[in-house]
Amino acid sequence: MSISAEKQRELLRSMIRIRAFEERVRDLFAAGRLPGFVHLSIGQEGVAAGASSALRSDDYVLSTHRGHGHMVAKGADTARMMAELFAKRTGSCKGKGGSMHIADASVGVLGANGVVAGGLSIAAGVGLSIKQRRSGQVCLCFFGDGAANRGPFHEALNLAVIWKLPVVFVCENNGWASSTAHRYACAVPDVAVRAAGYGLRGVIVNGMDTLEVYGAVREAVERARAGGGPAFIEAKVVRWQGHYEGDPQGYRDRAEIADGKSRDPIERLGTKLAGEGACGTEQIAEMHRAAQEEMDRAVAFGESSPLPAPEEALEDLFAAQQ
Amino acid sequence: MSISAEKQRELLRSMIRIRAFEERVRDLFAAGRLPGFVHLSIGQEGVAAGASSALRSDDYVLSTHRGHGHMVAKGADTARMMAELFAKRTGSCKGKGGSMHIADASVGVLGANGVVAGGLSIAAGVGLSIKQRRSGQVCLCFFGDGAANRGPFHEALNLAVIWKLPVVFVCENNGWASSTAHRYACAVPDVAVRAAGYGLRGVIVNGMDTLEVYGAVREAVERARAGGGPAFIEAKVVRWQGHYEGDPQGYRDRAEIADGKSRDPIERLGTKLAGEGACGTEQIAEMHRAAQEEMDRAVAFGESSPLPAPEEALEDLFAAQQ
Amino acid sequence: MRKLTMAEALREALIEEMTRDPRVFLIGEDLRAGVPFGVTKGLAELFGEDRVLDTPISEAAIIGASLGAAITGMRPVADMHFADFVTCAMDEVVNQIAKVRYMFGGQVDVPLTLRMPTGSVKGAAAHHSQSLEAWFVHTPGLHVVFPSTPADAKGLLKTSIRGLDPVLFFEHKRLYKMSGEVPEEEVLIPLGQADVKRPGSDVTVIATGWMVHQALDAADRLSQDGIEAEVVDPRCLAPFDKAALFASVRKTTRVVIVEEAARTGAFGAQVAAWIVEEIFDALDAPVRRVAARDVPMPFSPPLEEYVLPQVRDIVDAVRQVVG
Amino acid sequence: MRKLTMAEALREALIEEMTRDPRVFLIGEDLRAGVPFGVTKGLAELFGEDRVLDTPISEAAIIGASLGAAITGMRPVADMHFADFVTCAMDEVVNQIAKVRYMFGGQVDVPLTLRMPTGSVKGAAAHHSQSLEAWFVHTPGLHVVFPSTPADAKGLLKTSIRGLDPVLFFEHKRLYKMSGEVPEEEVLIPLGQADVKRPGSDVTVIATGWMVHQALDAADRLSQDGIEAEVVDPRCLAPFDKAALFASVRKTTRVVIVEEAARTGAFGAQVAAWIVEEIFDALDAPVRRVAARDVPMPFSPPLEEYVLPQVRDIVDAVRQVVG
Ligand SMILES: Cc1ncc(C[n+]2csc(CCOP(=O)(O)OP(=O)(O)O)c2C)c(N)n1
Ligand SMILES: Cc1ncc(C[n+]2csc(CCOP(=O)(O)OP(=O)(O)O)c2C)c(N)n1
Ligand SMILES: [Mg+2]
Ligand SMILES: [Mg+2]
Repeated sequence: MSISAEKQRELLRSMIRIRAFEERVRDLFAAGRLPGFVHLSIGQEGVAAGASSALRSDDYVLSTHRGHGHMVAKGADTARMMAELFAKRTGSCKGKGGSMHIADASVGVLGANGVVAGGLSIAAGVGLSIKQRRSGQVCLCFFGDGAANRGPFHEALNLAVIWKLPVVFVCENNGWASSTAHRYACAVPDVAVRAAGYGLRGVIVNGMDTLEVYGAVREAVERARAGGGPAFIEAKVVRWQGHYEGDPQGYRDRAEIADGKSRDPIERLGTKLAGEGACGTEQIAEMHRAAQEEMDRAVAFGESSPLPAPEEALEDLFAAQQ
Repeated sequence: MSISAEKQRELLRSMIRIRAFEERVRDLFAAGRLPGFVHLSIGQEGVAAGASSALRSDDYVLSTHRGHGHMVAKGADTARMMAELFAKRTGSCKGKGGSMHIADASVGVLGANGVVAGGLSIAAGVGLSIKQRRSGQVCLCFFGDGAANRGPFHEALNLAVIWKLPVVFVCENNGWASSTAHRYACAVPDVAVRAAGYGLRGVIVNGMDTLEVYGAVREAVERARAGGGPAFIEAKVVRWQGHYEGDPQGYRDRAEIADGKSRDPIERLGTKLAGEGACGTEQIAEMHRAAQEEMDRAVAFGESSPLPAPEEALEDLFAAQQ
Repeated sequence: MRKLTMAEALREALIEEMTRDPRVFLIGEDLRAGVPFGVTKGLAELFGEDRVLDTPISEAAIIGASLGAAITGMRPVADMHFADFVTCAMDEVVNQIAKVRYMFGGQVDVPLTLRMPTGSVKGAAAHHSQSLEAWFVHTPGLHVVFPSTPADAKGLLKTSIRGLDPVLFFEHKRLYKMSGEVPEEEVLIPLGQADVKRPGSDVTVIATGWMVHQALDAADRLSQDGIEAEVVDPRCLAPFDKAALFASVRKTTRVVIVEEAARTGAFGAQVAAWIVEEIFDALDAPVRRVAARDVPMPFSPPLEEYVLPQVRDIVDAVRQVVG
Repeated sequence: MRKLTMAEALREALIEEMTRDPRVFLIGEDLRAGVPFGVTKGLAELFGEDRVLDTPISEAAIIGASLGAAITGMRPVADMHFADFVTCAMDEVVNQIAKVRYMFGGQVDVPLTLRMPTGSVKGAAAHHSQSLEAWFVHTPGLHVVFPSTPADAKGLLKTSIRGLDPVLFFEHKRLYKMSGEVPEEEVLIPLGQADVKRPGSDVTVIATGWMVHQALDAADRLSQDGIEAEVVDPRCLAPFDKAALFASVRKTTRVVIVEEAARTGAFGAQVAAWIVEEIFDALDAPVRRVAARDVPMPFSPPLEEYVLPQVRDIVDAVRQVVG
């Protein structure tokens, strides 16, 4: 599959923006300036960027507790995202959701989820709705290796297949579910092995290789959009950070982290593009600069926005006010 | 695998007893003499008999809503079973359970289950306990094709495999979950395909061939007992009756039912044994007679036993009386 | 007026709403065959299998999928088969359906109706007899509806389907075959309006579902002794019509609360709490509650009868408060 | 007396019971690392990984497996990670664990303890903050324990583990780091015994979990104005010590019920109902309830604070009933 230079630059830019966003969050959280807790996707940007770039703007995404990258990649406004993490009324969810429930329906992101594997059946239903409405959209559903051991994974995949729903399931296998290793918790080494149990091909890609992710997801999205039904892609990635910010990671081998950090999807694509002359180092530096400026604005917006008024807690429960 | 003539006769006798029990229940229910509702296993006796005959008496069984056969095959007292269906205080569960919750812990049957797939995770826990207690027992877990589409199926299998538990999972695939066809509801034609998703071999047997069932389960039980971990067996069977007694089965092709009835596991084994001279027709007739007499006694016991006193409803909730 | 059974009334509501709005579809187990209560039988023939979706036994996925469809432009009417199995989709109902609108700051509507065949039915035992409505009344973000007559069932189901918020719609299994008058013309009953099923002056009996009929029986018996019970059917547990209840209690000054659920922690406890918190001074006697005994539903008929609230229990409770 | 945090006290209870009885084992997610509350950290080193089982994210299977182990001779102590995720194992808890003994006519015991880290913790939002105890009080067949101090936590956890019946053991997340006196010697606290955490004569404040501490704070403030509140901590919601509550209410004639759960249908409603049903005449004022507002837990701190019951809310409620 050929990927245009422009598309490749878009992928790089997308990852750089995610990284910039996540690093800001990391630092703000460490400084005690964000309430709650956060799960960051640093190191996994290739999956969010690669997969989302294969979508149309009216396509849908179901995300996870580690969802900032998915939001940024799908086009969510980073200022409103940051305001959400600052718990402000200008946030994507008016300060009601926070990191674990961040959502932006205007760009098709139907939510992070505080429940592991909570998104898979919702994605199947979005696929069903797409089919019923004949809208030609596609739904992309992210989930982790840990989620693949929950029952709803099983039920949702089966449903998507028997109804031939336009859903692309993307497993971000970072080898860990919190402190529990995938190799311990899962009966099979590759989550993709399970795809056959639903009559699907289990495609495995290197999630640190953004182009590979993009290629596989694009193919799956095209097939789904054409009525070919769901697809299953497992992207092998490395979680650079702790499970949550502040996680001491006593359970994890330092060498594994170091190895992961040596395989940076951003560096990889950047080096390739620079090498091919598709994107000069100056252009890459400019992407970084732009991302930093965007995040400066996002943080400024988040910081300066007002907190919600207490009584706003009673709003948004029902469409029809009681 | 060689199966002794005596074992084969035991299998035949077991099936004949199940059939006799179930036909009594069918007739009593049709006559309005049993409360509640019942799901019968007529036609599927080969699986109950074949699988349970591979067990030791101290092994465990987890059953389903279609559980009478599993109980009889594992050695439960048919008089107390019948009394339970008559809702009497002498019943296996003192009249509190009925058909869907029938259990006999004294022979290791840890319960039918009103929740489809309710038994699989319990079976995993029984396997865990066996392993922890180093008791050398094995747990056999029956479930239907419909159950294989529920999440707990997935979670329980994964758990059993990663902990190498001595659990033999036996799927009775009768092609139907109530009015819903397996070929419609399940993304793969054979449930056994899913075994690979847990690193297991998916063994398929003809459930109308009792010896095939017995052979496969015996092998699995021996391996499990020796510490080899769980096994997955799918037995293809035919449901002769409606889903529940009284089910008009408008959804089902008459030819399918007729075809099923033409493949009778009891007749099959009986004919084979008679042909080989391992069991004379007179001996078979005697088995039927004995089974009928046993069921006469069971019905008489059930009928003549007293109903529970109303206040007994308050007993058995807790071990320690409140 | 013509009479329909509750099953027929519900079916009519589904037909009318599916005819009216192509976004409405049905999803659940054995819907095409109409197993086990017959409500949806034949609807696939009328509307096509695309709008009457039979599903695998995958409660979590069915309910989760209904949510996905609801937030992207469809109007699913899901069927729990038996309310007991909501336990298999509890995360989807409680953590997802009830909360997405709020968590997302109002970005999505959730026009989803979940039909819940509920309550005891002779000999169905512990896994097919439960009355679990209290859990959902205690779950912010859900509406909980529980009609007792065919007309109420029809009017409330139509309103539920047209609304933009998730509704758990409890249908009592013993009432599917009960018949009652149902207007030919379209009636939409707003959520949150109680109905006085029998006026009376001496005591307020508030009852839900099948128990409304038990309460009416009890009222007839009491009437022979000159005690006139007012039977209030809230019809919706959430939103709940406090005004109607309070008006009745202010008039009668005595209350008996009747429900089929296991007594401790049931919805009736909340009703008692509302009364004692908000109109304590209106009460001339202790509140009495009639509910099921605190055990799983036993199979054997004499046990089941002992566990379930009986008409005589209601009569006794009323005598205690008016005595 | 020495002081321990509640996390340390719970850990000590686990160590003592695991030492005493080889059938006791722990099962749940991230137990070996002790994520997220640290209670089980290091126990795998002490007792071996066979007795501290880390699991996949498979709540239904974990809880179902605990039941299988419990009915065949083991004594599992399962960990729900966050009480919110009991929704993912609701069928196993409600339809299986709570009911097997009864359905089977007493053939099996179910010595199973399910630890439920519960309640709000700053900014954890809708999926990690719930107080769901009322559901289980409404589920016959379960014991529901909810300690508020390290000593109670230790003594009650030990009793729960030794018992033959299933216990849902709620541990408030905000209390893990709170310290309190814990006797060196072994203390087993029976289930179903309330504890008066502060004696008083003017009003009974019954509170659970973290709210016990909020109630004690409120009592201190009220005391400055000469109002002496008796703070009753039931410690067990099921079985519930009605005698202790009623004794206090008979003395004070006024009640405020405080809990963290969403108000409608919460456990406190049942407490109010018991009072108005059973000792109505002892009351000199309406019952007041203090609870969370009926919304999912919002993320933003000012919203969260507004939703949760505050000390000032308790003070206000007391003033209303004594006023
Ligand atoms: C149902 C449920 N169980 C447990 C948790 C606690 N938890 C949050 S994230 C997580 C690990 C998830 O692992 P994975 O799916 O691999 O995603 P990753 O964190 O690696 O991105 C766990 C156990 C949860 N949120 N939901
Ligand atoms: C969780 C759950 N969902 C639905 C039902 C209703 N129900 C009872 S049996 C059954 C079909 C089960 O099919 P299968 O597992 O194939 O077993 P079979 O009846 O064929 O023996 C259904 C849907 C139930 N009891 N439990
Ligand atoms: Mg992971
Ligand atoms: Mg079947």
